[in-house]
Amino acid sequence: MVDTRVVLNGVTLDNPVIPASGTFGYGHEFAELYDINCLGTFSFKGTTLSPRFGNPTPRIAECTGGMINAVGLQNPGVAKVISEELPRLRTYFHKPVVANVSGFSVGEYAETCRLLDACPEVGWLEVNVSCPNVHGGGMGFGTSPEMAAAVTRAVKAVTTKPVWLKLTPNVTDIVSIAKACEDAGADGISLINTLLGMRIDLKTRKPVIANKMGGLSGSAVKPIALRMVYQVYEAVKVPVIGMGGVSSAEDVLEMMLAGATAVQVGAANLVNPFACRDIIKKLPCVMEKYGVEKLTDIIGGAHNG
Amino acid sequence: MVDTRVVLNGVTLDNPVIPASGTFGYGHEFAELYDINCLGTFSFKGTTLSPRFGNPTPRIAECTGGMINAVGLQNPGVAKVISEELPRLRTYFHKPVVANVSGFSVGEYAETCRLLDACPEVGWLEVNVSCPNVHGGGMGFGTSPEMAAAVTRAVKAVTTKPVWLKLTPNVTDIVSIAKACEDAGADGISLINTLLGMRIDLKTRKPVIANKMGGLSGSAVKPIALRMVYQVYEAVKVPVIGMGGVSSAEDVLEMMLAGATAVQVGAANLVNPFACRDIIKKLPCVMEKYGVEKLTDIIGGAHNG
Amino acid sequence: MNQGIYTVKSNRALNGSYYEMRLQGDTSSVTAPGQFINIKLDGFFLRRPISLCDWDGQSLTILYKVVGAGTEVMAELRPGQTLDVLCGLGNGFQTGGSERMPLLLGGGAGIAPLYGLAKALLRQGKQPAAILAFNTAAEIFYSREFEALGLPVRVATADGSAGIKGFVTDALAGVDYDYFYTCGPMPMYRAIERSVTTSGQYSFEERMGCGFGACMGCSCMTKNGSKRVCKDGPVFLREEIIW
Amino acid sequence: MNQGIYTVKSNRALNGSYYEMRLQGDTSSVTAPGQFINIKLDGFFLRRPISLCDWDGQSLTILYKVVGAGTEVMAELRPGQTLDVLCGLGNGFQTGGSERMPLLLGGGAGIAPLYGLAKALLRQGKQPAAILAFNTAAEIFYSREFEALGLPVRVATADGSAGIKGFVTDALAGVDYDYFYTCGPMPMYRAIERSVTTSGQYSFEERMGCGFGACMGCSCMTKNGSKRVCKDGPVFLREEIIW
Ligand SMILES: Cc1cc2nc3c(=O)[nH]c(=O)nc-3n(C[C@H](O)[C@H](O)[C@H](O)COP(=O)(O)OP(=O)(O)OC[C@H]3O[C@@H](n4cnc5c(N)ncnc54)[C@H](O)[C@@H]3O)c2cc1C
Ligand SMILES: Cc1cc2nc3c(=O)[nH]c(=O)nc-3n(C[C@H](O)[C@H](O)[C@H](O)COP(=O)(O)OP(=O)(O)OC[C@H]3O[C@@H](n4cnc5c(N)ncnc54)[C@H](O)[C@@H]3O)c2cc1C
Ligand SMILES: Cc1cc2nc3c(=O)[nH]c(=O)nc-3n(C[C@H](O)[C@H](O)[C@H](O)COP(=O)(O)O)c2cc1C
Ligand SMILES: Cc1cc2nc3c(=O)[nH]c(=O)nc-3n(C[C@H](O)[C@H](O)[C@H](O)COP(=O)(O)O)c2cc1C
Ligand code: FES
Ligand code: FES
Repeated sequence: MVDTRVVLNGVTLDNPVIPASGTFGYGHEFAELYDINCLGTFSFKGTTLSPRFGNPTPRIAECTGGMINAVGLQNPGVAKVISEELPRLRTYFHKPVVANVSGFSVGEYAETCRLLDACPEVGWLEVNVSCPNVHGGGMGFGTSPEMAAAVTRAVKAVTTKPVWLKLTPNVTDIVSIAKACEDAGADGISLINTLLGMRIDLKTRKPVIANKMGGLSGSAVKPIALRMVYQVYEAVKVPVIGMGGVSSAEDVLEMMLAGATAVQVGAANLVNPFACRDIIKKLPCVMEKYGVEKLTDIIGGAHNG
Repeated sequence: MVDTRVVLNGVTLDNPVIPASGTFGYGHEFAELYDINCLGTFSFKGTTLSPRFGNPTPRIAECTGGMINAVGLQNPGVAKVISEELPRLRTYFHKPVVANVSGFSVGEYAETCRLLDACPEVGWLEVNVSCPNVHGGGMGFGTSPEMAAAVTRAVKAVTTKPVWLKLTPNVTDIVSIAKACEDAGADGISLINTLLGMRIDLKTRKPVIANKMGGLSGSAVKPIALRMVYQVYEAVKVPVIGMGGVSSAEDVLEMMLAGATAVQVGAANLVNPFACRDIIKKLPCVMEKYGVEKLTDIIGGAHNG
Repeated sequence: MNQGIYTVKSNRALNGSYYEMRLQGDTSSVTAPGQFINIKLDGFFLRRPISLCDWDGQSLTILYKVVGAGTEVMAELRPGQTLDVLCGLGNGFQTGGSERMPLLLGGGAGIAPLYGLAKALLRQGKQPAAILAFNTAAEIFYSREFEALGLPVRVATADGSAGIKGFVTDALAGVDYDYFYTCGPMPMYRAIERSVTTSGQYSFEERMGCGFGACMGCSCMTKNGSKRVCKDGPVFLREEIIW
Repeated sequence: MNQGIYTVKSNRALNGSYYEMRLQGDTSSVTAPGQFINIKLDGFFLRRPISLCDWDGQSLTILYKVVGAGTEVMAELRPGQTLDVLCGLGNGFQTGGSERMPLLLGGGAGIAPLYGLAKALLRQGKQPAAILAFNTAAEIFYSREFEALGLPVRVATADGSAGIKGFVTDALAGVDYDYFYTCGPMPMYRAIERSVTTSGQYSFEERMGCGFGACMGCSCMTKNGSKRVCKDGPVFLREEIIW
């Protein structure tokens, strides 16, 4: 029997597979399809202090091997997440969940995290300083080490839960930003968020996305994600939560060899609602194929020699 | 009859289709397959002052919708290009060619360009400040507006031919770099070069590429390329030469709607050696389908309204 | 909703660039006309959402128009080929109301879900009528299938080459109805909104990420707050829509 | 080199995870054994390079081992399916020399091009012999086909389960040869380089971008400067190789 468990900030997960924020809602739609307690955990939809409708539609465009989204952090706001989503979540998910948080000022990030800190359902805070879909918003914080560190410090001051900083790949130097977050107290680094991209409709001659641009994700971005996970793994000591184009058990191993302690699955959930369950089912067999007994053995394995 | 002509720095091209540097050698291999005079022009393999063998192999890795290369600017050096490649080129290609140049110091860029300035075969200089595959090399120049401008100025000082700066997408702010090049005298902006990426072999648990990382290109990167062409088109007045994932006549139109005056085709040539010829053949029919009479009419068309 | 591998039973060109495909597979998750399926096609990342036109215990029918690369691939499919399908998506038309003479207004591909709806309404003993709108005579499809159900059918063409000249709303004159159901393009909806006087239901389209409510890609704002076209729709009541 | 659409005539499992596929299509660009074809497979960006095992006027044979996702897809192909192929790539084995008794040393998938080579050498009136190396008896393939050509064939298995126990070089004893040709894995080449005394030719593998000389993805350094495995190779003379 292979061992699929991994440890994130002292908490043991049954397996490293974590649906990524924004592709799993608050779990409800998937809990109707399968028992989502098979997951390592999951990261819920990016939550902000106030409710947000998000961007105008169309918000979605298809690409080769991926998709663009410009949802723009639609969410009911942290108060309703705490009063409605989390109590409902408790009825079908019995593991600590990852609370994904966005904000438009350092104070907002901190306040949202402070409120979620009080929730026993929340095991980790994943602070998204990288959403490309909101103006003057999240991505600004993720493109400079100073701002990313400022957000980290503010959040760390209001919570005792482990805090991951989720970074944008749309930067020249991901390593310096990851290090700044670690130095400011981050307990983990999640990467990557989406790459800023666009599509144009030849019939209308206009951008497909109402907001013009949006975030590219899916298999197409996996090589970029692997590279950044690899680079950041060498630079920080805290765990790296890797994501970007993962859609198979093989991809999970590849991400872990690059340096990920756990692996998130985003767009693949949208195309195949059973993607995470399927990956978890196949993981032991793929581990055996590649001679992996304990999954923790291979974290960062591609850096040896 | 539709009109496929475009004008680049005063020179009229029969069509906007230009094989991208590094995927077309010096034209020879393709000239054996078809009459390459059907091309708008082509950009020859990145040439440096001294000959280079490039990186160790494996240099190539496959990705979803694309590939990684870490060739590392293998080329015979500018002297041999001038003494052997260009005279041979003259026998099968009768249009001005784009000379793609790389370097490891500002002086080297300038010297290589100065030598190529004397060649009547060369219509444009495309200065690559963006190769991700050489240490301390090209990409450093392309990640800061100041360095990119310095290279631009040095090259402009030694040539009367139009100079395009070819930029890397691995940056936080492509617009500021493009603008710095324009301000320094660039006559065009080529983008994008490849995105830094990697793959890991599950059997060996090592990076597939000997150099660990390499440049991702192919359809997978098209949305990122379109976004950068769109952004840069709004910021500069000189023509934008768009590339990244183009493999069809439809892609050419999409790139031009984003703002490209001409369009380069890279990795697609490697998978289908007739890719550019096929695109050029289909272009009139696709133009008719989307109601385009003159191709120049749609340059930047997605910015209207 | 269920996911399954469905087998193409038939796939034939109708008029215009419309096609009819029959798929064999699990239909147990279908609860109402107006629901849709989401089809995975080789070589494309996102699925393609297509309305259920008709279904029985083990097969379903869709009508689709070739408009792009994905529907082009669909048109090439041959009997015996298989497709990965999410079936029974969305809330369809609500048909349990007290109306007696519902009017079905369909335009182009929007005609598809009205066929299953007509059957459901007839089963409920109601007296539906249908107005089917096309651009031109050469595009007309499925009007005979609607007639064969035994309901009055009017055809309108924008260019007047068959039936009544004009839009679906130009064919309203003299039709008695106490409710309406519609599926078609936005300009048609705006015309309907100006012309009809009863309550009714509209079916909406939006670019979708998932099609089952997970991604918020398809949100629209209604009088009852934000709704997902894929999960809370695609059918919405006239009363809740913000135009 | 030519590009064409080739039709699968047969595709059968041999021993181990080896398969033999016959393709019908243009072979006019093939000039020598040891050349290869480059196969486009649906769902993969890069083509898959596979050696020509044999060919005639309108068809060709390849032998391939399932080692990854692409070759897995190849193993599923059925007669009648078509493939986009670049044919006649690379410089193959040079066979015009004065040697009389060339020895063919093949390991695993490397056996494939030696079959066409053996035929060519026999046609030239030479007396080739072959040593075919496998991991184990259950993997042995094509030894009968080589024998049927009428040349002496020795089999070696690493585990000794059939033929001579050991590597290809362990089967050299008592074989008379005045030249060698080899295709197989790198460790085998290193053993050969230590054991053989004559001139000869090695066929190399490298990850390829294009396969026809355009991308410099497959370069290797030789005593005659940098060469492209795909275009200047895959076969190189012993004399020019830098180990
Ligand atoms: C709930 C619903 C039901 C539908 N029912 C039908 C039907 O019964 N018959 C029919 O012919 N069409 C129907 N459509 C429209 C159909 O989904 C599109 O025509 C189809 O997706 C186009 O795919 P393509 O690859 O050919 O076009 P492309 O333009 O190449 O597609 C590119 C992307 O845009 C999306 N897209 C393009 N047009 C639409 C559209 N109108 N709505 C949503 N997404 C779109 C595609 O799904 C794909 O992701 C329905 C749409 C929705 C949302
Ligand atoms: C000139 C030449 C001739 C060859 N002839 C044969 C033959 O006759 N029979 C045979 O079984 N194999 C042969 N090979 C090896 C064959 O190309 C690989 O086994 C095959 O590409 C693996 O594809 P995959 O998708 O199954 O593996 P994956 O590992 O999933 O492939 C991933 C990528 O790596 C490349 N790759 C993987 N292994 C190799 C390799 N050994 N050499 C080059 N590229 C590789 C693939 O082409 C693909 O781009 C030859 C290789 C070369 C270069
Ligand atoms: C529709 C959609 C919505 C997303 N919303 C969020 C979000 O709210 N917060 C966040 O941190 N990331 C969000 N992301 C990014 C993903 O969590 C993930 O980082 C990214 O998609 C890369 O993974 P993938 O390639 O597996 O999709 C979203 C992605 C998608 C596709
Ligand atoms: C094998 C290979 C070699 C390349 N070499 C060069 C080079 O020498 N100089 C350069 O400016 N760009 C080089 N590039 C980048 C391409 O010119 C192009 O910018 C990039 O590949 C994006 O286009 P594509 O997606 O169409 O491939 C190379 C790309 C590939 C795939
Ligand atoms: S398409 Fe994902 S929520 Fe509707
Ligand atoms: S693979 Fe492109 S030059 Fe050899």
